[in-house]
Amino acid sequence: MKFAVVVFPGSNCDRDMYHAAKDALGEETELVWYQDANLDAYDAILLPGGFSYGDYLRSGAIASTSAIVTELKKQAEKGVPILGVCNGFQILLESGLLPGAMLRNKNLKFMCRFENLVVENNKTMFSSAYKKDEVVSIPIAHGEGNYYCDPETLAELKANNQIVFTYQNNPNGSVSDIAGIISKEGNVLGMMPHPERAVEDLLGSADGLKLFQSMLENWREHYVAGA
Amino acid sequence: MKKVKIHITLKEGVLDPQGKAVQNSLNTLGYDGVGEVRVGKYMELFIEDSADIEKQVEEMCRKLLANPVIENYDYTIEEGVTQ
Amino acid sequence: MKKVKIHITLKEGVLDPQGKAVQNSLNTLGYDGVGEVRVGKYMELFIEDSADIEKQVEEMCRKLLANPVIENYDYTIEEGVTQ
Amino acid sequence: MLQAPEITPEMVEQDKLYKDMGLTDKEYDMIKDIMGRKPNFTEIGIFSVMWSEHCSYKTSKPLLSKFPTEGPQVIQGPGEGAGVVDIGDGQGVVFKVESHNHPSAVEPYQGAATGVGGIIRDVFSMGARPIASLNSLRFGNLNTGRVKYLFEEVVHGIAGYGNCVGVPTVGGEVQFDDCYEGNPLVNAMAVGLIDTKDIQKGIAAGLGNTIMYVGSKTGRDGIHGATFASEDLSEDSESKRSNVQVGDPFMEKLLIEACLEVIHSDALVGIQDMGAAGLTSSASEMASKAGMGMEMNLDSIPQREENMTAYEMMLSESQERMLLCVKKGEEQEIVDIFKKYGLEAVAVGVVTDDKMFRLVHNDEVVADIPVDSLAEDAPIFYKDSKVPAYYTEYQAMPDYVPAVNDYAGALKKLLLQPTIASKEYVYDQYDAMVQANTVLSPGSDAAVVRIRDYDKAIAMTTDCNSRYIYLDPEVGGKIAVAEAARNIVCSGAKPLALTDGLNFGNPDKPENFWQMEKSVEGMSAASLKLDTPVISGNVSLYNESNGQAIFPTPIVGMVGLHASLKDITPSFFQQEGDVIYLIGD
Ligand SMILES: Nc1ncnc2c1ncn2[C@@H]1O[C@H](COP(=O)(O)OP(=O)(O)O)[C@@H](O)[C@H]1O
Repeated sequence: MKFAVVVFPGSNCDRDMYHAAKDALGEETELVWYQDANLDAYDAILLPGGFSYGDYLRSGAIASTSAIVTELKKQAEKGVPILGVCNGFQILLESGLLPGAMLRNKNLKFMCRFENLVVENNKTMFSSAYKKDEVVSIPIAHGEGNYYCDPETLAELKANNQIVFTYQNNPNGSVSDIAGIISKEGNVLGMMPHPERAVEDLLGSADGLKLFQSMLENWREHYVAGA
Repeated sequence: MKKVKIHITLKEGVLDPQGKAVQNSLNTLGYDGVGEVRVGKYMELFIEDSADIEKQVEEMCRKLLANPVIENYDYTIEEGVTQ
Repeated sequence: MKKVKIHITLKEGVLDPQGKAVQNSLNTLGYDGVGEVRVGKYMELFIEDSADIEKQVEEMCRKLLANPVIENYDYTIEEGVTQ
Repeated sequence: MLQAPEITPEMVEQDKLYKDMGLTDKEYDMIKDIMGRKPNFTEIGIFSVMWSEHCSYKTSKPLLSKFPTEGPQVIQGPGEGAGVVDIGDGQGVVFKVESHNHPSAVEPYQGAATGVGGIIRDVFSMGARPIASLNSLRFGNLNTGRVKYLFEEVVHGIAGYGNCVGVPTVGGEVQFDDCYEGNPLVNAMAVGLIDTKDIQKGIAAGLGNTIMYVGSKTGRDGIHGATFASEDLSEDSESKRSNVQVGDPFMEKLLIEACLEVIHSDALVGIQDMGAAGLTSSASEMASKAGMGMEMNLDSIPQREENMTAYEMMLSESQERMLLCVKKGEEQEIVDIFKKYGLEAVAVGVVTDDKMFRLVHNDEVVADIPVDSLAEDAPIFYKDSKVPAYYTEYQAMPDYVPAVNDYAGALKKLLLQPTIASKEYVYDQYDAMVQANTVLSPGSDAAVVRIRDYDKAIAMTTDCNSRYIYLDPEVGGKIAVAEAARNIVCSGAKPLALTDGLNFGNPDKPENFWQMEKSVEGMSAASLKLDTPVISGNVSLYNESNGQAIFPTPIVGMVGLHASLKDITPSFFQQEGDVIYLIGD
């Protein structure tokens, strides 16, 4: 399986994401500079965390106006799996690939720590290696992770089972404890916690690895004959 | 050259943690009369005059400067003097 | 009840990385006419009317809302309707 | 606005304008001798910053020479942007500490943020990827609004900058004491990893080579002397202006990535960041180190504001700027690398062989100074030293042994002290995990960051108990080094070397100078004994408010090496039933 990690000016978890896919999962992975706007050659696209454009104006806002977003939309329509983590999630929201918006954490502070997440939906291509309601430990590191959407959108997210991860102890004020949501079509996942930081026991948790494994297994089932 | 003044505010119904924090601080400082506080953004931009300047500004707000999911915007276009 | 509108802007000479990023982004989007952009804050606060309201607002700005070392502020006090 | 040239060299002399820039009559005379004429306003400004304590260490040099700086593990000792120690496999660890006390007292968020930015630039300008940062903070007691504000905003500023540039903030310390109320201390340390073959130097070598400028444009940031130039500004316009330096971590992040790419280009000869005294210090030091001269055309300097004078450009402390020396004819290669990151590299000067530092502005030579006199000829002062009365008095006192009856109560009381209490409030705001190498985050004795692809890790810590140092600077200095080493050892690593941040009061007071002298002696003795040479450091003097000096606060930043990942030991209990030992007495 071939992964692309899209690097924006100011991305800073790009290498972490690269190592998670390449070393921990063991699949082919490339860093793709945001101006090299063709993503046809990849089986999955990873949008890493960080501070694209310094998080100026609103997190992810300026990145969402770059040409590669048009390309992302094209790939999303084709059904290519797209994972946005932290700033990557914010870019997905700002570009309209996922519904809702991010507000500042309710205590107005940046927070970095391990959090327990609950797997609400394990029937997605990103979460099938988890058990339903499994509690996993994955770190957060954000200042604007307070997910907001209006009540109609929330009802829709719930009705369609689009909420994939929730916080066990909501740290930032997110609506309905939301930590990660998926698109209606099921191939675009955005989440604030960093699974790529939780792929080795040495660093405190390997619970995030299953997310990458889910992607790999689902890709094999769909695309590799006889797998 | 025109000077555009843009106000971006959170929509009603969207929680404003920053406004809440400012309100609390002001109350703590003894300004008991202060009620609701809302914090938004204020931008000034200098832009060359053109026939469709209003349309341009409107577009910029919609495409980039404000996020319609959570924010409202309004603007005024004035005669600008470069600083 | 009065409604106070406060504008907080960076002083002249102070680097505004945010304004610079917004300007670049607008230029990249094709709005070539956009020159300098400065980003500041805009606050609305509701406050009970009193004889020294102006003095109070002035004080709040100086003590808390703006950082006088790098920011300027100005405000208007209007008749307020609670939302 | 009054242009610098309107202030004649005669006025500089007669009105003693150099005094407001911090130069003494004697120094002015020395400069006149060096120049063989009266220096003009721009020239005297350049001397004033290069001969300041910050750039020349004129007061602290005699003390710094006491530090042991050598050892088989030392690849680069004091003198370059940061020191380097060997960690095997052709790799080195680069580190240094830097203070930003005075800027943080004025504007705590930006002061702290730009402190972090500056020390990170010191590390990547050596060619190293910054892999961790730490900090050491001192504030007054948390019972006034001002102190709380300073504390919150400093932490917020460190987080704001460090999180954005993607360098994990993995450790530090915070101490609260009344002596810091008017003069908080903000020291930041950055640690980088380098393949030793890639180590860069800040030199401008090769006759005819091109000097290039990259990064943020130059504004009037940090020019306090600029009060001259703006004397005739009306009060109103004055209050609308500010010279406070603001950091742009996004720009810094682009610079990190671009510079780490540029160091692999054969076109690059030397690179240095523009720290304190910006263009002046980077340019003159690069030329002087190479035994060359330099001519710069100030019209080409990217400027953020209009009508900047030569004086203002040369003294500006605008952040996120780098100066490069590039092989003549190969400039385009450098331009292209920066362009990818949206940055512009601009040619601003050439290397000459006459050892002069020559500046041209609007087709006129505005400064022409023997370059070595700036970088090397600053006078050295041997200050008077005197044992303070308090010390003699305390030494004569019998030891005080507190009587504790209620152990649980006493413990709780201790834990309530902000200095001792958990610092989670602080480090929760720092991204300690970005780069995905942090094995031990803040909360353990030393932070541990593994070296990817190798079975090894490095440990780091900052320490200094300034109360001990106040009570007995020599013993306190030893304790600071020993505490740092213990933290490293407890994490399972072998201490390698240290960096120091010497924060003291006014050295013109003999009692203060004595504190400096003694603590440096104590630190030197301990680092010699523990084989942890001093490979870099920083000096911040005049930390006083209302004539009252802070406690002497020489901060120790130490780095150690884990020979294997298996050696890493956290400082918390692991399992129920494990046995607890108490070692030592
Ligand atoms: N300013 C700070 N930044 C980051 N981490 C900090 C800071 N202050 C304290 N810490 C972390 O909190 C923990 C406890 O610090 P401290 O109370 O100084 O402990 P000790 O005295 O055992 O070194 C350490 O892991 C330290 O790195």
